[in-house]
Amino acid sequence: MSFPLLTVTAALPAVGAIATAAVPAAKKSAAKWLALTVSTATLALAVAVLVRFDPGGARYQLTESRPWIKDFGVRYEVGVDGIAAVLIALTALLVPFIIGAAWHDADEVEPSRPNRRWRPTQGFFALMLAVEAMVILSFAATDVFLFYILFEAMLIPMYFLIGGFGDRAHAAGEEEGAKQRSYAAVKFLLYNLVGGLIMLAAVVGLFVVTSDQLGEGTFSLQQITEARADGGFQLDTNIERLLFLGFFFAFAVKAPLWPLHTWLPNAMGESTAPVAVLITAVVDKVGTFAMLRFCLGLFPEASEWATPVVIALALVSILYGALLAVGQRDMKRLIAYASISHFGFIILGIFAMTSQGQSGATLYMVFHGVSTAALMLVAGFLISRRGSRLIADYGGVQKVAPVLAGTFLIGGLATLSLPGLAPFISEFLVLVGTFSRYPVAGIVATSGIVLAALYVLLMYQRTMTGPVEKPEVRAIPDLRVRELAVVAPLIALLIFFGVYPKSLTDIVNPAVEHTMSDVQKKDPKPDHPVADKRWFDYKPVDDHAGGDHK
Amino acid sequence: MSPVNYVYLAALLFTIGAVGVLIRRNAIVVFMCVELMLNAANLTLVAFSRIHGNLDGQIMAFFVMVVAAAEVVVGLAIIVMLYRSRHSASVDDASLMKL
Amino acid sequence: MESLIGLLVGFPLLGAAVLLCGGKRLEKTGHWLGVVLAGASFVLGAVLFFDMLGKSADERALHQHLFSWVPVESFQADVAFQLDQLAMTFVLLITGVGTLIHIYSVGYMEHDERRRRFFGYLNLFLAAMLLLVLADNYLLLYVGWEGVGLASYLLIGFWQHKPSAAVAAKKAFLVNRVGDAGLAIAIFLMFTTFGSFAFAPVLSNATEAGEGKLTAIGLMLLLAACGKSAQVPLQSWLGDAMEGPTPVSALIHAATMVTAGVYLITRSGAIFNAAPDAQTVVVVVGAVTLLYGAIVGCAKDDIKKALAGSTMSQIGYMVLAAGLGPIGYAFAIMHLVTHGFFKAGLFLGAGSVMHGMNDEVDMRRYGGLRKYMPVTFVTFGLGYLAIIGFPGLSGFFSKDQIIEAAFAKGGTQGWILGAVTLLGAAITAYYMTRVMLMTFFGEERWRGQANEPHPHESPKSMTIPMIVLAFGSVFAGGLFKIGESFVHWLEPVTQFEHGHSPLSAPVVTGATVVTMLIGVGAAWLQYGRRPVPAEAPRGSLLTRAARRDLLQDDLNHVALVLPGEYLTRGLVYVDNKVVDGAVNGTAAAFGGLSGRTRRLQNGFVRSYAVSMFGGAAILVAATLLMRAV
Amino acid sequence: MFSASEASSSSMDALNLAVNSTSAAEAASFWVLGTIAVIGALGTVLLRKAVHSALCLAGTMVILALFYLANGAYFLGIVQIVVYTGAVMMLFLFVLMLVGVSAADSLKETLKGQRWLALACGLGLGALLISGLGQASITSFTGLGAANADGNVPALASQLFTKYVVAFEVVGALLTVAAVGATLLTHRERIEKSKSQREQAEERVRANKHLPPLPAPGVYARHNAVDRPGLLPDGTPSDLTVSATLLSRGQVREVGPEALHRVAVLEQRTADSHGQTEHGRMYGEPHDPDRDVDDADDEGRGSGREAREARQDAREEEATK
Repeated sequence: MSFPLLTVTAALPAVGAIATAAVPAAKKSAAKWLALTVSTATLALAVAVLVRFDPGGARYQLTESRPWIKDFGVRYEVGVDGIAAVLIALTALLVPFIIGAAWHDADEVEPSRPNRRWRPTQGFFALMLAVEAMVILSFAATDVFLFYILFEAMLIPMYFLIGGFGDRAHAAGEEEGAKQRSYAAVKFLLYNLVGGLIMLAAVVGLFVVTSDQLGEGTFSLQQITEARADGGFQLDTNIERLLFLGFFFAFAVKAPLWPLHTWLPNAMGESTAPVAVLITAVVDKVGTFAMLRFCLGLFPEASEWATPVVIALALVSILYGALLAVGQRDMKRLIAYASISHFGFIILGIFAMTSQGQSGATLYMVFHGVSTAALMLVAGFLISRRGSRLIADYGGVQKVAPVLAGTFLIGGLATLSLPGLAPFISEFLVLVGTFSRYPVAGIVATSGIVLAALYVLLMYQRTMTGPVEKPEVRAIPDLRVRELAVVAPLIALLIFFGVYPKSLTDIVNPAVEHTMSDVQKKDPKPDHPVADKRWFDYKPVDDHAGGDHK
Repeated sequence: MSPVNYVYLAALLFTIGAVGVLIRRNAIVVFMCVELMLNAANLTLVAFSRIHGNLDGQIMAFFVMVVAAAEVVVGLAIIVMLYRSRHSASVDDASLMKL
Repeated sequence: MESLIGLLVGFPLLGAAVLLCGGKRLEKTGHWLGVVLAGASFVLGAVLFFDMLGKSADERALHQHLFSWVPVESFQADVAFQLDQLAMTFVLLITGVGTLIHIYSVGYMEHDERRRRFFGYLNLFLAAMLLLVLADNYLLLYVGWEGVGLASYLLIGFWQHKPSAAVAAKKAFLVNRVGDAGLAIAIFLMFTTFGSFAFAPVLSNATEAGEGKLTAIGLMLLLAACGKSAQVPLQSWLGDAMEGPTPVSALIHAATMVTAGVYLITRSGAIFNAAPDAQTVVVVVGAVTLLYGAIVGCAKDDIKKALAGSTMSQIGYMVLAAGLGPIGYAFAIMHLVTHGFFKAGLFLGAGSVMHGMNDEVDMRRYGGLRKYMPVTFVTFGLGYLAIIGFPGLSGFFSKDQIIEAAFAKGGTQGWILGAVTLLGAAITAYYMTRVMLMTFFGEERWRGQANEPHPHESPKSMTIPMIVLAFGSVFAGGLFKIGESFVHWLEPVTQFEHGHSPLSAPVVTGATVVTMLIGVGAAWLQYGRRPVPAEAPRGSLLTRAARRDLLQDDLNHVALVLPGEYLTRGLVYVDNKVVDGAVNGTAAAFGGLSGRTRRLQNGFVRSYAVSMFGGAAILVAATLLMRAV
Repeated sequence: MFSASEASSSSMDALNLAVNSTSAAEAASFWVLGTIAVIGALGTVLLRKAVHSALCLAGTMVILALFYLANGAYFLGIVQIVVYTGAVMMLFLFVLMLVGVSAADSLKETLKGQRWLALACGLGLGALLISGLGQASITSFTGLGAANADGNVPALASQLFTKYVVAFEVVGALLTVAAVGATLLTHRERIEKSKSQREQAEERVRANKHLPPLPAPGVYARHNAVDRPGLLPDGTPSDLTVSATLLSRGQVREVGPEALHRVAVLEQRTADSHGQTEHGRMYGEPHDPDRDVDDADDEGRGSGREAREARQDAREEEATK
């Protein structure tokens, strides 16, 4: 076995987490820098993964496989296909920025005197690194059981991040805020736990069926898919559907899909902006990713069976999320509902079962991560300045803090997927993919882009434009260097991928082909296909070969 | 008469002890009632050892005594502590173990 | 030569990037950079143009393939440019007028501390617009399409401290977005129909597809066009868009952006030709908007809004012409170009007037300005003559052709359309005369009012562009008319066939002139002879409705905004109470249950003991029963 | 002498192991002593004063010891007397002394329905046990004659040190641990060195409370036993005059009404001699004169509790200083 790159990539932040947690109380900034360096090193490793990954090569690469729990056929199996590779890259990419943005978030909870037991800063960044480690490994896991464990384990650090380091800028005062915070944290935990438990049942069920179909039970994704391919593994329809539902429910909670979404606005609203980004841009992606890899990969027939319902729910999510975003008074909740709408798009793309839809969905995961990060982090900077999340408390910020307003606007435009910025590509692909199989759904979803424009521009208008009336707003300083350093690269990425998404599609497409072959689907053919000829193959018909007389 | 009567007697004493444990509030009295129950148990053991004609029963009883003694020692010590801290030997006063 | 096409877009894009990211150090010189880059792009356009003239009609089209943009299976989008005669026409118009307006803005925005950003936005707009007309496939066109929308959003809302400006900007973007959705769906349809959405394959194979599909595509394209070109029913944003600085109104809302819809329809001519139903709809939309804009224009006292109304109506002409098919495309574009000149001139003139009247826009506070700002008067007057179609000026030629083509549509349709266009011409003459009279003639109503303005001529940087545009609006039409040169020039792209109108050309021309004179006369009777009241009279019902843009906003408010608000509020409630309530309800239920059971845990050792003994008793009973059984 | 008869009978029945009934003497003793045992048990449960219960329990245990002897468990019988009646019960009594001999809990039940539940459970259990025994139907029994052939103690020992040796050792260890544990529990660690008399005096001065030594008990009361509180001029008994321990145990006696009356009269006289009558009303009748002596203890405990709280407050004050 060659150098275990994936394991190292996942292990580095884990080790870093422990190290950060061990930093003595007096050395707060040391902990911060340590966390930052570790996450940056992880990014380097993730890039190495992307480089080592050969799009033309085998489906899963950089694979490692060791027996883990022999009695249950559980193996430590990791490997990446194109989708996983880019998502790992996304995770590793975002975390350094998140840490950079969260530089001072833990200071508020710092005790007055350094205290050996209670070291919030160390804990905060350690938890973030822990989340990163788990997410990366769960993207890489090709063993269902291993994935399940990580899927559940990442709830623990998230719980503490939400409940312990929430947003202090609460309208209803400190202890009301604390109440809201713990409510949000518990809600997050319970929702995801319920999903997880149902999934656990399905995992056990999977073991049972594999063990009586394949002789000895296994959780290995590759093994199962191969067995399915050569017909050694057929599931009874109903059992397959039950198992599918078990898995899908958990992922739909995590994603989140309407009507299982209500935990997200609380969680994102009450946690600090960087943590909110961690939730929506990194952790939730595990849900959609898992739909793509496990639901479709393990239970293709059931997935097809469920498609109409899922697509309907996805459409509801899109419009519902957008409409609620329009109705929000609280910036972070607004962004949360926008995310719900976007997750609707992702799920729509996944279950449209066209290659455009699925690569679109994959790109959507990445680009939504980056764009939401940009928007949410800037919003966070704004909130931390004014100490309020209510849109009504702002107005005319653009006048006093033009750079902040500009970055905010770009983030917003990315969120409404303006052409030229990355999210446009993914959204358009998803819509095309959906339309080519389900035209009506495609059209309904398209109406979502108008609503997106509505809520983004409403927020921008109410916060940034107009006369500066409130003195607190007049006192708002513009972006600081650290903050600009966090946001600028994200914006640069948005523009770059908007112009040259090919760099990602080349990696993603082969993986999508594999998924398509898993579900035995082909893209619908156009009615009057034209060979993709270039312009100069055509000569405009001109019956009057009139020269001109100028 | 048959030695089983001893067992009947033991049952009776045991019951009385039990009721005592339930209705008395003074920790020490409760303790005494526990002792009563233990003794009743001992009596059965002894009686059975006679009925079956081997000494294991007596040995059991012996062990019970020893253990009871130990228990009394520790228990009383606890009561004393309790009394020191809350100046009352009533078991109802120590009712903090609740939600 | 191909390799240069990219630079057309590249120059202004570079300018935008530099100016927007440049920061303070560009405050002093930034605007000149903007002007230079716009100019560079114009020069390059001219070079390419002359190079193109040197070739024969069917080698003229150039094509540049930059890189493959979004390749996913059969979905192949490229970043590739196509410069044919149609695109070339637009390039010259955009860069030419654009550059002039850049120069004009240097003076106009002199005292604005955010001038650098303004020029950045202008350059961004040019880049997007050029991308729109140069793209060789609909997806790339879509990028330019929304890019233009973004630029206009930024420019309309440039004075963001004014809430009205911010609202207007948002409104413009949203309405446009509706149109964009239409364009997106059109692209989906093309992809599912042809498996491609590049111009060449789609357009040259359009006839293969069924008429139903083509009609659908056509209607979606029309929706997009309505959004961008402010055609009924998506016209509501144009009036408010006048919140932006006047150069913006001139550049975006007169010369270039609003014509994008016409470009789209003309470019997609092959599809419309094969879908007559769609064409009919286009014509109807054009006709309706033509009258609509004209009527609105008659009632407005705000000079810019009056011009906005006229823009709407002129574009109505173009759309109508484009809807006529091969007999109209060329004339639509021709009118577009001439309109670009004189409408830009009119707007710049209006701007210059406002500049001199410290930003007063109400024409009832103007009057008799001709002797204070002669240059403005002359240029504006030439633009005026051009737009009303005074014989010999460019407007005359282009509009006359359209009216003729309208009759040539044939059948009752033809008669109706002809009548409408003539009526439109009359009304145009009426309201433009009204503007002219109220602004430059009559007594000086601005005297004796609070902070009385001191009318004065604008600086050179503003007058020169006006003069240039005035030349354009005088001679362009004639130039194009000579030997149908313009038509032939466009023919390879848009095709052309002579319409056979039931009335001979001279008759139509005569009718046009007469109606025009009637309009002028009516206006003179109302505003020329009698003094203009400084306060607007209550006016007839129609007038009042027209002042409120024929109640379009009220309609939208009732039909869309209110229901939307209630819907969102309702949904927020539902989300909190129902969706979330269900979950919290279960939680509460469990809480209550445990609350009850917890009472058992009362902390009294003795009651625990009771339960213990009870349990023991039960166990004994159970064993006994077991033995009994 | 029961034991002797038992021994003889067992030796006599050595050959045929199954015997149906015991000697009449034993039966008689059973019925007599058994009744007493039950009465003792009932006394343990029902008597209000802990001391009385303790004594009743002791009695029951002695009788049980006799029954052991009767059942041929000579060693156990002796152990029962020595360990239980001797050691354990004495321990109980010691603790009772520590906690307050005369402290008795009123039998009025505080927990709702506890008593009835208790009775139900207890009787139910008893009934079940007895009925279970009734089912058992043991007619014949093997005496211990064979087992006790060469004496009960050696027999026990031989088993204890062979078969049960491990348990035996463990139990030994248990006892040791228990002893150590008890000492640990009851041993109170002194955190700070005990104050010298001087320090206490200075503290009092600093606190400016009770600069003079505390008043003696029984002043003005009928007689001056330590557990009688002295009376304040207005006739209210003062807790300061009796020792804190008594207070905490609630063993402070009440002062009879006539004593109070006499105080009132006395004061009246002095007042008259000074010609100041307006003091009159403050020597009013003693509060609630209709107090019967029975619940004096309860009352006493009550006042004791108040005093306790007072002392608590004082301690807290010190702590705050």
